[in-house]
Amino acid sequence: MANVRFESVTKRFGDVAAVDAVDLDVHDGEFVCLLGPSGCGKTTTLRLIAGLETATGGTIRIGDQDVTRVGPKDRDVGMVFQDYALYPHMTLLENIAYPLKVRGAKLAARSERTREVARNLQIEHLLDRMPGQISGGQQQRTSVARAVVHKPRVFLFDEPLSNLDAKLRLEARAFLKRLQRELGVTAVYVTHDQAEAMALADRIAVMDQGAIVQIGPPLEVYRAPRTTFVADFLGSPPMNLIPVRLQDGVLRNDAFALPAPRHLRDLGRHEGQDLSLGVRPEHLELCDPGAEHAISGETFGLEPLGPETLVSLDVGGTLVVVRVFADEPPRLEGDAHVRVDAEHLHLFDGDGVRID
Amino acid sequence: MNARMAKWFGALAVLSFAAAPVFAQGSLSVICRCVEGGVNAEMVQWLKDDVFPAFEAHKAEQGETVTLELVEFGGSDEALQQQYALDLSVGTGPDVLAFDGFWTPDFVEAGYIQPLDQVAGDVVWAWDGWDHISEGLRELIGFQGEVYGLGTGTDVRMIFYRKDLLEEAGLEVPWQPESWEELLADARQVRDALDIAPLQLNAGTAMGEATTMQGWFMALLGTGVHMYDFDEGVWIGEHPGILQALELYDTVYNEEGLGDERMQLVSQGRDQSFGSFRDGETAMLVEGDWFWRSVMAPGSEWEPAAGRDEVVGWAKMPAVEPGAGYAGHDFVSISGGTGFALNPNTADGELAWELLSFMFSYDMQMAYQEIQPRIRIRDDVPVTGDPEMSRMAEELLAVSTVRPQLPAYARISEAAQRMTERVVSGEMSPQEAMEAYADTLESIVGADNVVRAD
Amino acid sequence: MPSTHQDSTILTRRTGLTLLAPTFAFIGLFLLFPFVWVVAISFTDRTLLGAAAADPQFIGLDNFRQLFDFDSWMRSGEFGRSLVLTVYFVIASLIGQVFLGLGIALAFHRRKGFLRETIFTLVTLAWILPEAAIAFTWTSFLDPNGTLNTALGAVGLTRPDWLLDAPMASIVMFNVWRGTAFSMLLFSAALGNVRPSYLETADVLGANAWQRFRDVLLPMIKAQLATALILVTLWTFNVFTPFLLTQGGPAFQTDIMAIHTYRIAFRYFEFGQGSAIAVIVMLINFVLAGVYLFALKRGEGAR
Amino acid sequence: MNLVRFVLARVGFSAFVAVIAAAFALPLLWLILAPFHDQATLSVSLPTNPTLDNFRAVFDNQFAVRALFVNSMIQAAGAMVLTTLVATLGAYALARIHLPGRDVFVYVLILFSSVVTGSAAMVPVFLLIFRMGLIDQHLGVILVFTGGLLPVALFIMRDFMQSIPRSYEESALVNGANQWQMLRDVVLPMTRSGMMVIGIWAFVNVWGSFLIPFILLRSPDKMPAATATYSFYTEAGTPVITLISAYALLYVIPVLVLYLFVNWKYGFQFFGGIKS
Repeated sequence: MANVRFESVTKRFGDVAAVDAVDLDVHDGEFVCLLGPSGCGKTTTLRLIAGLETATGGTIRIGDQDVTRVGPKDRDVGMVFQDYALYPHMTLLENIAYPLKVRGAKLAARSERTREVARNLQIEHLLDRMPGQISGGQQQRTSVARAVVHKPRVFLFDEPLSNLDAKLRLEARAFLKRLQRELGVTAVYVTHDQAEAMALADRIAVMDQGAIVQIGPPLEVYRAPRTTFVADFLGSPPMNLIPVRLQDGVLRNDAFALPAPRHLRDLGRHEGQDLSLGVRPEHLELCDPGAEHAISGETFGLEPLGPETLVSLDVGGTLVVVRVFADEPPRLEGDAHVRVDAEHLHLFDGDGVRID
Repeated sequence: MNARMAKWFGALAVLSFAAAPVFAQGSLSVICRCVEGGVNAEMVQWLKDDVFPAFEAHKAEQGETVTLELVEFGGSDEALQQQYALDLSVGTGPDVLAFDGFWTPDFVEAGYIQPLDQVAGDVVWAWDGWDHISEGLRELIGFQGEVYGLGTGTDVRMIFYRKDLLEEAGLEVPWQPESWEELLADARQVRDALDIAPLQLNAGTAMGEATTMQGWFMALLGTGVHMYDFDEGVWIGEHPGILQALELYDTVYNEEGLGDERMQLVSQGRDQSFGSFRDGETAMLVEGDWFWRSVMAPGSEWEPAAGRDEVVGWAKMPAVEPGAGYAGHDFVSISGGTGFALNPNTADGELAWELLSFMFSYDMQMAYQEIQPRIRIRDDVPVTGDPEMSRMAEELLAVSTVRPQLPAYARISEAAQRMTERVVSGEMSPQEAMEAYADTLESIVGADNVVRAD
Repeated sequence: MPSTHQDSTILTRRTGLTLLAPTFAFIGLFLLFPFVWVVAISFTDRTLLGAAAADPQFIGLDNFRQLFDFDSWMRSGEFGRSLVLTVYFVIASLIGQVFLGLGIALAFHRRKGFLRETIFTLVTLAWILPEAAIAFTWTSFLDPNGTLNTALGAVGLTRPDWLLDAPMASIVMFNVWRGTAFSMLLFSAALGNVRPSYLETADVLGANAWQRFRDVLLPMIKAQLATALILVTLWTFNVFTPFLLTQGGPAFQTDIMAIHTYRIAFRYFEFGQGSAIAVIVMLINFVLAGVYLFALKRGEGAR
Repeated sequence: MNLVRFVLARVGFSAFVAVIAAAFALPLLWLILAPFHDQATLSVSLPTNPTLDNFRAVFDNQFAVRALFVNSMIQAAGAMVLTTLVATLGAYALARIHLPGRDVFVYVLILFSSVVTGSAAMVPVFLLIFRMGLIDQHLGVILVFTGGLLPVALFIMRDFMQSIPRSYEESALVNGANQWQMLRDVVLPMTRSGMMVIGIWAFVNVWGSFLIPFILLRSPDKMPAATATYSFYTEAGTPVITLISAYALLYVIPVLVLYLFVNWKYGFQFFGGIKS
């Protein structure tokens, strides 16, 4: 086991910086998810750790070793690829044992270790099959088996669940989580699925345009997103972001006026500015028209999801989603009204940066 | 003796062999376009069964060991010529080369081959065989008075005809037309009587030199003209004779349907003309004696079903009219010849000459004659076993002439073939075809070396 | 996204160059050297035989000037005529091969089984069987009493003497027969990569077969179409096999460029002139390949 | 209405298939029948009294037999192995490392090769092989063929290479393989079907070729089958049909066998359909 450390690492493709001066510290035994939309640099970051890309600048360390210029084969990492990359001409046994083989392990030792890992992953009965003869879920496990078989210092996952259907994905997610806890390995996991990241990670690093926008434990990032980008990316449905203007301590908009939350110390500096008001759908509550600080909007749509219903309202041209926890969807027509506690309000400045 | 010892002894043997005095042994290689059981198989038989053992024995009597090797070449003539050129240009190749006479000038000018006496020394002229080779035939493989090799034999050309068909059409057999007029009239008679295109006079580029020799020359010489003016040293580009010869083609193939142009134009046409003659669809075919002795030889693929000797006769090719032929002859023919040349890069020129002259000794030539009777260059070697062949030699060699042995000949020959093709296919009139021919000649040898009818 | 990883570390530059070393060695020795020689020799009167073999002279552009001698170059057997014939031959073969290849690939798109195997095998065999054997069987096929005419006669059509009356059609037919396999395999592979959902979408939208081809399949195989056009053009320009059927005749009606060059280089042994032709043919091919690629790039830009 | 269209489509398809099958099979008829005739002609007919004499006569020609079963085999197999090997390695490198102008590079090579394999380059090729001391050796022939076939082989092979997802190789590297292990264990096995296509293509090209062996070889016991067919010609350069047809049939059999084997084992097909 080892930690992974990025010091101002940059990777350029031509004029484009896919990873731009990133600092990152993955602790020993920690599970870190790199989360972001496609093209944000998360996969490149992962490949930089694997050694599949060479950094244009900065230093990468695994454990005590500076691996910036070290080739992938000498980094002693394990990686699960998005398409699994199981060699179609080898049996599962040969596939899983391959890392041992190239490290010169004897056949008997190889076979024993492979069986052990396969047993652990419940694919032992498939070892004589070819990759084309097994299901997607089994392929995924085989791929994981191959990544762990030689006990690498770091695990890397490149969207390993994206090729599975929804049900399998949940299963595999739970499985991965358990596996990681059991093995206690350092893991870096790339995904664009925020739920996956929330579920698995010890810490989430949200990336945008080659930079890490925010890194922290899942709930911390969820609760206090540093930017509108993070706010928008985490949570499903995402945080509502409504344009407002701060005037005399009041947040104004064509549709409503709310008193600015008092606990934000830096608010004074933003007097008279256009801001974004953020509120998560679960923190909005349907209320009577007359309620204090109620926000009114026209009902736009209802999405009953079983235990909850998503209600969307058109508030002065902005769509606001409300999560209503009730078995029975509310009956709504025409105008509806919602209220929110001040403590659950987030404010972001003109650049989308959180105001604390 | 175990295997290892055998190896040692083998090595020792090789060493002692290599250390032996040079005069006591030698090796020579001969190449020909011949393959055992394939093309020119008779030549292989002759060389391997007669010449090589006899020569080796002959040298053994003198206390010398000579190893002879035959390189059997399986490709086409052009390919062999090209391989020689490549080999000789870098100074290698077999010692004795089967050689076509008309290649000589080009090879000499390129500096690839040298006269016999330069390769082997004056010993060449001490050979008694020269007495039996006529002045004209000595230069079968020669150029500008120098001799580069010896010809295995020569040939003559004539009209072969089907006795049965001619008789059926009411012509008298044996048949011998005395002029073109008569030839055409008789052909018309056969055409009308049997409803076939009776006459084939080779044309076109598809059959290559066969067109020049069996077709173009046979027509052209009948008008009294040659391709080359030997007195002035110029090529004849335009001439009434050329026009007349082209008009003969035009008459035969286009105007009167006396010949089937297909056989002259398509790539396997010569085969078809053989087949057509065999099957009685062609009555008169201008070919060389080779057609008689080899193509239609009894038992071969192209022999008419009723038997060659039963239904095939031959007639001399007439001039336009008696006395109008080349050199004032009544009839015309042309002769070529292949033979063997010495490779100047040989390690032992004298030995190579010894082998060459041995091949052309009376005994060896007689041995060859038994395998394949034909017209040999030695006047003391008769055409045995085939009276018709003897008669051809006797009657036609007298009126026969040879091709110009000049460097540009091969290309000009091709231009002549092309000229006939243009007329036969109807692409050009005889006049246009002749003009185009003269243009080509000029581009090959330069305008100064071509006569045109201003 | 992987496409942006041009400088991937899969292969280090060093390993890459090591892998390429044999390729470079072969290219340098057996392609570049002869090529440069050919270009150089096209400016001389080099022959294999005769005086010019012993002492070739630099003659500048004379070889080229002679080829483009506009007084005589359109005569049968001359360079200009050969060029015209070659253009016919290439265009007709190209249309034949590419269309037939595409047709077969389309007909068997997403079909499997015995029928497909049989057709693909037959077409491929026509491509790979040695030409020395093929030439004879085709001569027989085209014979006035050959299989083709027998078949035509059976359905009541005329029975032409192919090699005499329609030699160009004959060699085009032959070349299409011989070369269709390449286009067929190419398009078949390309079509195999088209996701079924695209076609299904078109079906749902009610497209007919032609629209489906034009709007869905064609855009997806455009790059392969360009490849086929370039390679088939190039190969057809240089194909020599028809020689075995017609030797360029009758009356030079099939004197296409490769046969023409062969005659000059082999029958006449005029290497200077033969090289000049080779250089011109290469320039033509170069321009054609450029045009195709340019058209392809533009087509992509417009998309 | 739909049924009519369906039936028409079926009929159209069947007619198309029948015509294609006939067009591609009929020309081969002579090749199959003629060798068994006692008196072969260019026309096609069932032999009335089938005979194997022609084959017997062909086998009597030692030169031709050796040419076919030894020399052609050595040269074709040699060039096949060498071309496939060099092209596979080269194409892989071209597909995976970034060389400026590599696409144009391959096209230019193909243009070169079309000039060089033509007759005009005969002399330089001869001189080159002569200087290398390889005249009259199988190796010389194999080398020259490899050089000539390489560009197109590279071109086709590159397509196969590009069709392999990079993740296979990347996973090999991450798994600890060095570049050569990756090549041996992952890349080569995965491009096997491509190598087969290139291999067959190279084999048949050499198998059928006349010119190059012809200018580079001298001894009759090294000449390949394409040159040996000329030994079944008469002195005048006309073919002896009976023997030629028998030899031609023998001549195509190895190619046929090779193709059927590879097609059955790996499938004879291109990958993504080579893009420019």
